[in-house]
Amino acid sequence: MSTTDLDALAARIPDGSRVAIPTSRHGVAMQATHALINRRVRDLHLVAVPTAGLQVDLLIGAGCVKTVESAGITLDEHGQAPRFVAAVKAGTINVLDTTCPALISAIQAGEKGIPFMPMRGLLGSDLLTHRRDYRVIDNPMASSGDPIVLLPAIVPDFALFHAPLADCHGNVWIGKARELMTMAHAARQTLVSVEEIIDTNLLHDELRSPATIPAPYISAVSVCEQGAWPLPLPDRYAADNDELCRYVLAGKTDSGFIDYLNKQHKPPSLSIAATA
Amino acid sequence: MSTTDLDALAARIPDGSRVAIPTSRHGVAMQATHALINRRVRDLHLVAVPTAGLQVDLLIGAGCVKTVESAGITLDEHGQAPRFVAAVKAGTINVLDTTCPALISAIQAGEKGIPFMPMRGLLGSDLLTHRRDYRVIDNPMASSGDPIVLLPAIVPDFALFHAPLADCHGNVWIGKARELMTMAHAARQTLVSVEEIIDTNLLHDELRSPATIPAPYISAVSVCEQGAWPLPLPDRYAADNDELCRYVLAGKTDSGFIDYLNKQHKPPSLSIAATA
Amino acid sequence: MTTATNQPGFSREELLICVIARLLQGVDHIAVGVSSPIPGSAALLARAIAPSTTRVTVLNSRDLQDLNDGVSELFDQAAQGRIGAFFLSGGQIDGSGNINLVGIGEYPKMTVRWSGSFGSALLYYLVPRVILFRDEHTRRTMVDKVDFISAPGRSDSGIYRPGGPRALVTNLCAFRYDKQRGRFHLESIHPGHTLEEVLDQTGFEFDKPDTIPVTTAPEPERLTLLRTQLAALIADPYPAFAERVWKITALAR
Amino acid sequence: MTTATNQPGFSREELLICVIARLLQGVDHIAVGVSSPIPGSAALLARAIAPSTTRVTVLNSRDLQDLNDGVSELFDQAAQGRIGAFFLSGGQIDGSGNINLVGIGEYPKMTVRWSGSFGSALLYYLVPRVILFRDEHTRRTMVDKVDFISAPGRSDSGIYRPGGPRALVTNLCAFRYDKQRGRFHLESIHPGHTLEEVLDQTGFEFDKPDTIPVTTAPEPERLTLLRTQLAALIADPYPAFAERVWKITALAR
Repeated sequence: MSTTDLDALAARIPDGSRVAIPTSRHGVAMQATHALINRRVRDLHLVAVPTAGLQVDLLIGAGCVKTVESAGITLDEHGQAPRFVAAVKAGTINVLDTTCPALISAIQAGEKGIPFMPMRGLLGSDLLTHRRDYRVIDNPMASSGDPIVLLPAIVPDFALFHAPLADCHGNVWIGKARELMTMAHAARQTLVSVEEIIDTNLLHDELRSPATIPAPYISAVSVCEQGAWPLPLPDRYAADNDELCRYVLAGKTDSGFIDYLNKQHKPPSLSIAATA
Repeated sequence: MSTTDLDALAARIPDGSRVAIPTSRHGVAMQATHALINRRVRDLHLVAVPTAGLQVDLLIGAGCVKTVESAGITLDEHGQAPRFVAAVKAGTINVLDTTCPALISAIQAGEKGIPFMPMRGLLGSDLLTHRRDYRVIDNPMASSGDPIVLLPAIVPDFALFHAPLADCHGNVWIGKARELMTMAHAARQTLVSVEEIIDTNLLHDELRSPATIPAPYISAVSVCEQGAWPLPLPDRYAADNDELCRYVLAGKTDSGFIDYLNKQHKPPSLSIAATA
Repeated sequence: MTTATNQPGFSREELLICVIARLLQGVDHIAVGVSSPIPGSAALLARAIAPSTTRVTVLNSRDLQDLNDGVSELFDQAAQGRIGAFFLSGGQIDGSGNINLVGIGEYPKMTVRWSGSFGSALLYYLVPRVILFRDEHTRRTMVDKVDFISAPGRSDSGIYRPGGPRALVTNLCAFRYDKQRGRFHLESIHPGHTLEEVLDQTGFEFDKPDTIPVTTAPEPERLTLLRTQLAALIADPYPAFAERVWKITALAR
Repeated sequence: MTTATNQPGFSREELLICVIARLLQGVDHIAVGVSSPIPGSAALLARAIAPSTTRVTVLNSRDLQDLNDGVSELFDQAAQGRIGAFFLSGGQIDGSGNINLVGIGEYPKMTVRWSGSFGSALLYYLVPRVILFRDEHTRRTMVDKVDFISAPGRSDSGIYRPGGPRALVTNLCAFRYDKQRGRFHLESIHPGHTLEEVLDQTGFEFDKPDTIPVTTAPEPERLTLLRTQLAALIADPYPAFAERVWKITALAR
């Protein structure tokens, strides 16, 4: 594990990487995403675990994405993700649609080093029709025919997210967002931005240890205050709805989006601190 | 959830139940086990997740067990579990031998409500030969023949364990012993003894929440100080090796075992407190 | 356009909440997805009038859920049979109960694209009582055949499917889902609306009785319950909704 | 019975530790199960002389592991290829590398019953470098054919098996495992022991070179390392062992 700045963190992700990212509520590495966009990464295969929003929309709009695999791309109460919708209509990205539990199960299969995980549901849906990588078998545990879907394991090249806390040993504390642990276990490398780094050992902290990702899973950590802004970080800060409204407005058009991207994007509290 | 005494807790487990229990290191409900023995429970199907020791040995010796499913029954540095070994030789219990990851995976399948979980390994072992409930299929994700074992899900009637802490709402904090969470999720009912009950909401405690089993999974909680004694409770107390040595000695013979069972079994510190 | 002949003593939202609450009777554990204020309020009402063991989980709320094991927990609970009722909707819903959350046109390059299927392709199969709710009942939403099946209304025999649609509630009426026939059956039309309007706005065929009842108005004691005890509770997960419908803001914590 | 002609400058344990440490060269992550003081010490020695990225996990130790996700984590790591070396043993080990941790006699009502197979039926298949270690080399433990296969030494082609036995180290000698032939090949005999003794105490056939080397004695600098820096570290997971071999007790925390 090494501590590094956001640009160096972003530089670790080569073009064409398969990158797992969390839902908008559970700690999105938004500032690291801007660093990725700045370095003009291309052809990413994004795996939303299991849904995503602003982060994917920015990356799509900036031309960084080849494929997005998700159960839902949405700006939640702010509506549709405009660049995602535009790209789908234009046919410029490849969309792998699925359902939330299928994505989670596939990542759990990656975590467990098994080739697939079965899941109930999906049969007779067009999701299944369009997923050539999913398989249907007869449940071998049943006495008579009982078709069930098998999902191939997902082993992302990277997991990328933002967490409240890391320690000086490279352990990362995630709180209740359990799927961050699953993602880190499943991915070949995990890159994390955090609000702060503390000088202790989280694994020896009886209270924090159960929600701590041990350092061996973590390839690099960057400190970035309000790193999820304008998305929320659980138990730390809420979404910045004004900023999200600004984005929705800007994202409606290609030129509005480009203007938005070219502006400085800093949380207001940090801008104030910097000015003062 | 209801708070109850150990006898009432034990009374909830009918004869013939399938009961999941943790390893000796992760919080065994030893005092509740004595209550089970006292109520003369019979024909238990114990599922060690994934190994067990003293608890299973006592239950076997007391004639409570029909089947034990595990990857290992051992008193660790105190050697073989004497009543288990005697019962195997006498053919008085049914042993379902397996390997640790198979048991964990099967419980995880129970947690996920899926009929099976695949696992690498096991092929060509006599474990597999003797497990008629395990199936081998050709991995449907592979292009050519690739046999893989499928383990049927385990849905225990009960999970029974000891934890450091519960709250007045019935939430139970387990610390790092993650498989207790898995067991509680998988089991139809979960019965827990705890060191203490606190007057707060563990789910609203940012630090404890990630390792808290929510109350809806918990059927009953009993307060029992040193409830794992003479086994250890992580971060609370170590094993009582003197007591374990006494047990090993007693367990060597049928009569020694009966004498041991008939004695009062209280942690020394509590005996002292009671005398003082 | 319809005109109510006299002013009812309840709002449209209150009516829908009460209609849905009746569909939830006897359910032990009702789970509610994000951004679902009317179903969420109905679930809380159902809990308030039900035995004390009834439980409501509202995703992403602070006080109305006890999920703490990441995104998978809700789905695992559903697969285990731990969830008795859930709510789904659709950009399109068709007469077979198929729902479409993906878009309009030919997949994948669709002319209209929505967010995606979320958990529907598991929950619709496994939760015993799924209530379909859509506040916009038009030929755009209630179609003969969905353009994309996020999850089907019915499955072939031999497919493991303990769950499925129980009812479809819209701003115009309430349908019961006939599992055997795989079709909707019109149960009642909401006060102020007509069969003509329903037929006009529905793109699919459905069964109906000879005489179609008017949807039962909210029970007065339930209305009182909603407006007194429950409004503040509902304001926790749905502040904007509670503010609009009952002019109430969430209790300070 | 053999007699050492002159007193060696090292203990039996130190010799075995150094033999095993040599087998661990180049492994990034070495994991050690419970109650394995000699393999555990070897792993720590291997780490001390290896690049700084080498990692050792000792199960159930406080400071020598960073597993915190329950019992499954180690096995998941092995299945993912995150563990390079592990140690197994057996109540019986046979000439094909099959190990038996279950018992002697006909299963299930065996005449001798051991604890069980633990994680062997996954780890033996998936960890690339499994070192078999057994401190008792007799015809009771080194058998022609095990009574029960907890995990086989070799699998048919077509079976996914990235891992398996690399070597068998006993109190008498060290074998290399020939994966192609599925047999052990005698590499060296420990100082003070003879081929005659090995043949006498081994129940299985094995390959051997014409001249059999004596096992290399512990490298002086490694002996020093063990006795100075490492003994206190080893005393953390294995206090009784460190006390017996080096008269050292664990550092206070």
